[in-house]
Amino acid sequence: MTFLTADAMTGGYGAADILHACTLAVDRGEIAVIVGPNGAGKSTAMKAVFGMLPLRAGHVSLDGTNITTLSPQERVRAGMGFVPQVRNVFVSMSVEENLEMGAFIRDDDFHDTMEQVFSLFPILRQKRRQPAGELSGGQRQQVAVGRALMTKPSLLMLDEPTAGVSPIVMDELFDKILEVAATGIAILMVEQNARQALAIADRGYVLVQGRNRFTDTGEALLADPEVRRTFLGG
Amino acid sequence: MIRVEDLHLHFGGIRAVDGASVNIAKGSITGLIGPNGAGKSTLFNVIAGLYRPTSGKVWLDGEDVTGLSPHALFHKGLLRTFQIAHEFASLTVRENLMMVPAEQPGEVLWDAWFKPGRVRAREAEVRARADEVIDFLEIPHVADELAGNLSGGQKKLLELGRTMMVDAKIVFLDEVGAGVNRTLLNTIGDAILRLNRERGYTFCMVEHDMDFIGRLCDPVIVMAEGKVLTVGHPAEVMKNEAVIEAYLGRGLKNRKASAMGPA
Amino acid sequence: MTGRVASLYAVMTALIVGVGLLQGWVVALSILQLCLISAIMALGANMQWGYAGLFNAGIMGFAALGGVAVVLVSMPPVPGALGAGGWNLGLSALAIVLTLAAALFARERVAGYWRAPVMLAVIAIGYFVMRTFLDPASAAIEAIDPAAAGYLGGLGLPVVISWAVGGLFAAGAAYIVGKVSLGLRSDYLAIATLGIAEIILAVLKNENWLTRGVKNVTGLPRPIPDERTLQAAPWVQDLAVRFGSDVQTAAAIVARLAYSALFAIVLVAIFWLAERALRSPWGRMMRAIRDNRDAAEAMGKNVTRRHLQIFVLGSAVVGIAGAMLVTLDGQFTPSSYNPLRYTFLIWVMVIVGGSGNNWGSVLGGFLIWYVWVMAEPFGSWAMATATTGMTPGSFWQQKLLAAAPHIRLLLMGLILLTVLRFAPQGLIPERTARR
Amino acid sequence: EPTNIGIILGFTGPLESITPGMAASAELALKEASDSGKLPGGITLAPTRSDSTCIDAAAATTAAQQQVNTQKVAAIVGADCSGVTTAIANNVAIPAGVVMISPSATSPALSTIEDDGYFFRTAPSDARQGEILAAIAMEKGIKEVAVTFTNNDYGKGLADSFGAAFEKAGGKVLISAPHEDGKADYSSEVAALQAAGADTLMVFGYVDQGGVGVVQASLDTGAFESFVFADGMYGQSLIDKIGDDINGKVWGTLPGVEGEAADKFAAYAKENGMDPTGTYVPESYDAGALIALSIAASGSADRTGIRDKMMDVANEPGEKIYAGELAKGIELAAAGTDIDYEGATGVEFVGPGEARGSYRVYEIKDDKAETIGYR
Amino acid sequence: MDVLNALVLFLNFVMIPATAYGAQLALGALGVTLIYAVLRFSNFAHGDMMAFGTMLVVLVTWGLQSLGVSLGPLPTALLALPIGILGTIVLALVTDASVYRFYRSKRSEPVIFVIASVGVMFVYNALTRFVIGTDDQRFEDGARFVVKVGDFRKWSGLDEGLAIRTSQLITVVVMILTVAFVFWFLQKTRTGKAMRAYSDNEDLALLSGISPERVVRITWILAAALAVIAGTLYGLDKSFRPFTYFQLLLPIFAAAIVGGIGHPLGAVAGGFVVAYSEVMVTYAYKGVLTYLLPEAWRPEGLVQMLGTDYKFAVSFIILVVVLLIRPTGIFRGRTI
Ligand SMILES: Nc1ncnc2c1ncn2[C@@H]1O[C@H](COP(=O)(O)OP(=O)(O)OP(=O)(O)O)[C@@H](O)[C@H]1O
Ligand SMILES: Nc1ncnc2c1ncn2[C@@H]1O[C@H](COP(=O)(O)OP(=O)(O)OP(=O)(O)O)[C@@H](O)[C@H]1O
Ligand SMILES: CC(C)C[C@H](N)C(=O)O
Ligand SMILES: [Mg+2]
Ligand SMILES: [Mg+2]
Repeated sequence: MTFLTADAMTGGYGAADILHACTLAVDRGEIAVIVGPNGAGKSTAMKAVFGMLPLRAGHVSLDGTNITTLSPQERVRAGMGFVPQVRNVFVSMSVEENLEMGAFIRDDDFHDTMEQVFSLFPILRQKRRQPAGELSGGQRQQVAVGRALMTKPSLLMLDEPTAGVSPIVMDELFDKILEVAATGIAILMVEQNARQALAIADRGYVLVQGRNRFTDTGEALLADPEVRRTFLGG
Repeated sequence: MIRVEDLHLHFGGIRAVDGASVNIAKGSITGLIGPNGAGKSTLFNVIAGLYRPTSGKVWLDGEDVTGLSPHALFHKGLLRTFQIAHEFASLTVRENLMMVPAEQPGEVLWDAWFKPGRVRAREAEVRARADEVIDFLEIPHVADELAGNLSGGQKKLLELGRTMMVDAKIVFLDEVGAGVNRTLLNTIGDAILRLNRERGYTFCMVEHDMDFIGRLCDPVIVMAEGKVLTVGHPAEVMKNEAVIEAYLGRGLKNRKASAMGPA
Repeated sequence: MTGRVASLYAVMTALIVGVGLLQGWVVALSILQLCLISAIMALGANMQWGYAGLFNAGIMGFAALGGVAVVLVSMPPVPGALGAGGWNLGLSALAIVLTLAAALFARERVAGYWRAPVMLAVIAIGYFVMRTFLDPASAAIEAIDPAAAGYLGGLGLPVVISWAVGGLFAAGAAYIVGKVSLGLRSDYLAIATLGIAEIILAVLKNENWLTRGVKNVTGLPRPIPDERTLQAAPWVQDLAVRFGSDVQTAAAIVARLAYSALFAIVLVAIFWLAERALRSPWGRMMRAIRDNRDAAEAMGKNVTRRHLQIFVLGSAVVGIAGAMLVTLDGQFTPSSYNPLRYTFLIWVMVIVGGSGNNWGSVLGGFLIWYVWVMAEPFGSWAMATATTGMTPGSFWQQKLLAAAPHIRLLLMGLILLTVLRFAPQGLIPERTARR
Repeated sequence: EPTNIGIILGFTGPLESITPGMAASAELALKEASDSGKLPGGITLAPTRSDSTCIDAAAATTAAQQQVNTQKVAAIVGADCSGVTTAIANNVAIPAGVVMISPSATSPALSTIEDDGYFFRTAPSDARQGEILAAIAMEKGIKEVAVTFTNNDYGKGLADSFGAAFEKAGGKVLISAPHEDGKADYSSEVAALQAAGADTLMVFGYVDQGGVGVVQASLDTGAFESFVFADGMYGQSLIDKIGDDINGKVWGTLPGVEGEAADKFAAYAKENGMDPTGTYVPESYDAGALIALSIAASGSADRTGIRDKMMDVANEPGEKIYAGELAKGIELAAAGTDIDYEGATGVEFVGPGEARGSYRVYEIKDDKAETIGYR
Repeated sequence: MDVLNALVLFLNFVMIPATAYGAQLALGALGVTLIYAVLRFSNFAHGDMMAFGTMLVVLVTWGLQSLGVSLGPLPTALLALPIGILGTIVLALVTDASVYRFYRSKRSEPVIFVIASVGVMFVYNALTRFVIGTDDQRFEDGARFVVKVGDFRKWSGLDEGLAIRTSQLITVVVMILTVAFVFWFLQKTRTGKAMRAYSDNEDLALLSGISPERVVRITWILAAALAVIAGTLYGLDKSFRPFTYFQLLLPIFAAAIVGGIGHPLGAVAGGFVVAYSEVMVTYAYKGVLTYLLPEAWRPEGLVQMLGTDYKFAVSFIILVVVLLIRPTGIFRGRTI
């Protein structure tokens, strides 16, 4: 049994299902990457794992307990952290306050964690007093990831964390993600910078029209010519 | 084609663009890269008329267009996409595209009321064009979906699609690639090349995917801290130490690193 | 028309017919007349909100301007009024125009730091110049028979003309208002228009030379013969005999039918135009602008101009309805305009009916007006029923009976909340083109 | 099957606090008439209330329409505010041939509407009150005044007629400024009024509306030492509210007659648990009573009949009938004997069917309004 | 001496009343602004919520008075205030649960909330009138004045007098305390920050573990408390009448918007801007100038910019002008 298991999830926004028996899993200290064409249901699958989408079938369990019926809020407390694809910062609050909000459920002193975030994304230290809404696209993305890290989650879910960030920051992000994973946190992320992402992934999922098309280790998927051609841009 | 001269835009104390001078040659595909917060989007927004510059000038085809409104620039052939998709959420994908072309008689109330024939004829043309674009973007299955319900990447495609609805002189693309599947991005790249060669569109694009930039763009302009750092052929630029230091980086440290990177 | 629309309209018709059967046709037709006018106002508000997302909270002001037109067009001129104050009025109008020109000139020519103070100074000086002409003019005009006249009077033209003029007045005002305030974000636009409506009303209440201010203008001419003339008309008496009613009722019904027909013609014409516009590429453009004005602007649409256009059109429709309302009342009473009745109630109509949908707005206009007037007798009836078993004169009986008028508000609130609850998009939601 | 009589007053809206008293007073008269059991054909009168809102002409006319067509009222007591009264009269009552007696609409414009004899009012036109106020002021040696009026047809009309009369008599109105009712704060009005430099403030407002706010603020800031109140300002609530500060600083007028009529009504009203000094309470009683008497005189509840007999029962000659004596009046009238209804306000209809206008002059002393004479 | 007289005149007729009025508007606007900032709609029921709360305070005050309880020179209403606040909080929470929560879960547009609040306004309106009727109600007691006109004249020897009412003083003091508290609460406490986060981005707040329902609840509690405080102070200073509270809504909104809606400091600034402008623009400066200017220059006319007829319009003219010069209000709106 893996740390997170999302088994045969089926569901959608309205009458029609977007997900069809979609299965995902990731263990502590592992990185799982979901890739696939636009509109394949990757974000939807993430939302389903996080309890933001009603499932018609399938179940989600975390650390052996079934959490299928928990609300997103309860899942946060159960140790899940999530960075959505869009609208992922508090635009009217300063960078620092954004991070503080990430630590909302924590009662201990979170200043160390904040320091770590700042050293990972130095630009944020400079901009700590500026409202996040005034940041550039890439800067916001850094705030968003920083906010999720503040929770000290045991499962971190990232929906395209590197969209719009510069190569150098992307590398650092991936580095950090590796580090985070190394501390025993499970990481589930969606990526379009798929080659870089799969390169660091322990598990890779290719999702097409809400179904698992390929599932393998990151390396294996990268090596698969069909996957490369159809989904990774050659 | 576009000439920007010593442009400044300051938000209070923040110098988002701080004396940038840029030339975009007719018929080129110019790349604009730079670290996050370098001022690329802001520069775009100034050129596209969304912000008035604090100082400096913008020329389009030798004409001073500084401070013209976006819709006026559109009619001069300048189109743009938004980094954060700006779809019309309560219109369908097809309608999103159909509303783009200018000079639709149906958009004039008088004609809409009293000249149904003319309106219908033009609608048919516009619709045909929209369907072409939809096919091109490989999204026919969502043609009648409300744009608000699209996935993140589909919205970006729609952004690009809108620029294809009219014959533009110059198109500004703000990170069309972010969030778009790489295979599809290649197709988009082909489309851009085709539009550039066959229709003579000039492109200027912000992008963080260096493969994409490398494949399409020449020259590449590198911005940092509101200024132009360097301009050149992508291969040259990518070798430039300053660019590597500020922007490109040197790849992942290692696969299972445990030490923090340099702050 | 879909089945839902048809059945809702059938219900509405049944409600009005029900009143006719239970309370008499005169009452039913009286309600119908106002339903028609309300529907037109709701259409105007819907154009602004439903099509373009403009939150106009100044509907009251535009409705009142429509009323002004009725007075100025249809009342007989007051002899001597123009002679007494005409010149000075002209001069003060000239002063206003010159002031505005100077202010605009200052805005163009004075740069940076000094712009605002210079403009304010120009406007202040202009204001005092204007006052030096206006004050004597208004004093002179008001001195003419203050109890009965004391104002400029009108042109003595047929009252129906004033409906169009009312639309023009409202449109003109909307043009100016829109020019200054359409750049504002929606909530700010709302409050700015709310404020401007209050300013318009303050002017109408206090500039007695124009429409007698709070002294009201009564006895406005009617578009159809008045009921007493009808009562005397042989064909009406004939009708009365044929239907076995008394002459007064027959005349009342004829008069109300005539009004309803006039109003219905206007409603249908405006509805046709509105619906056709909405279904055209123009409507598509407006919805796009509403969804995302930055993107629409980047796609070459002149958002400011389109906003101004729809703001002017919507206000004109409200102005027409305002003029019709005053015509029906037969009097112009500025103090009767209050935001609750003339702005919020109209808003409720649009939202309950379904914003962005013309069928919905018309239905909303009908339904909400109906509820607004029917809630009142219902309140009395409900309280009377509730207290039947009680000792007359007891504390609770007294208390409940005294509360009867407030049932209207309670009922209005509950109905509004119920409809919103079960149809948050309105009874007839906007038709999005989705399949 | 009782005969309905409409009572259309502003139960909600800006006059909502005085209308319950008015309605109760009119209903008292109707009840008295019914209980006498002497109305012809065993008619009993049942009041049916509806809301004029005071400001919304459209809602008021619809309400009136329901009264006329659904409740089939024989006559209407109402409305209260001049604006809606005009609307109902012109659009509903007169065309339908229903008598309408307003206890309180005092706008001079109502004197001249074309009413076919269907519109009456038991309150006098404001044109008269202005003259009387001016005359008394001159007698008291007041030469300069500031005027504040409630910004409606009533206030404005009264301020105009007072101003004209006062200046004609040689006085000077230093400032005449309206105040809006129901507003949050009146300090700016008081500031401007005070700055004009007069010692006396004429207040033409409503007792539980802006008028009292202006007076209170004036007293608190010491802006004026003496006040003159028109009818709308009369009421014990104001005295209670302001308290000792007001004693000896106010005189005023209100429609009213000397002696018997008023006294009898006061006693009768108190007996029935009502406040006879409420604004337009006596006028409301009279409106109700007149309808009952006209029914008696015409022998049926026919609408036109009521109109035709109205002047007869209200005016001389005949036996005088006061409040609380309706039984006697009805008996006489039904028997065809001439009566002269005096009622609570000494009703005497002049010209177009409105009260002639007698005024009571009072001063506020020892926390009470003391009558000092009549005009 | 003349200068002093002019000053006292100006203080007495302009500054003091306008300050008290401004403080009342500020408190009202603060409530409106808070709801706007967190729940993102303009709450038209705020005026009637004030009326309802004040009604409770009035009833409790009467009860206390009949029991002989008093606060000496201070009005007894201050004792009744907490009970009124409690009652109104219950009302607000019930309303939220039965009306607004549904639209929140549906993520309706703000305008739907606005219209729903109009419905709520009607219902509150009726509720208040059912219970206490439509009349003017007095519940003020204690010492009416801190400084009386006559006393001041005697003490200072000036021609002009100065009056400060107890209620005016209390209003200003309470306003300052309340605003300071709200400020501290929003900026410094975790709950306050959570409210701001929620107001900014509901989904993300959820993802951060912030309970939306709790945030909403606290917002209503604060708003209800502010409404009752504002309503009671206003009632003490003038009088209590349900209808005026509805009328008060417009200047309150004007104040909130002038200041920049959603911004607490803005609400306060807006309240004072509206109050001062109403009084100053329509003030007749004749009296003041007569003291200040030499004999020959003394004005004949009233020296009044606009007649008081336009007083109500003035606050809106100011409003429109402010919006045109600074389209987001004095403080940038919509951030708390
Ligand atoms: N409205 C604003 N107010 C204040 N500062 C702003 C505003 N918009 C942008 N900035 C600042 O200006 C700088 C440039 O931003 P811009 O969006 O142009 O960056 P960019 O080069 O497009 O970055 P990215 O690649 O991340 O999109 C950033 O530091 C940002 O914080
Ligand atoms: N709120 C919504 N309501 C209805 N349909 C939706 C909604 N959000 C997404 N969809 C549909 O669900 C499908 C999957 O969307 P999803 O966002 O999961 O795609 P994705 O794989 O994340 O794509 P991308 O890489 O472009 O972000 C799409 O076809 C989209 O149109
Ligand atoms: C009820 C009254 C005070 C009304 C007032 N006399 C008017 O004519 O409007
Ligand atoms: Mg996605
Ligand atoms: Mg950017």
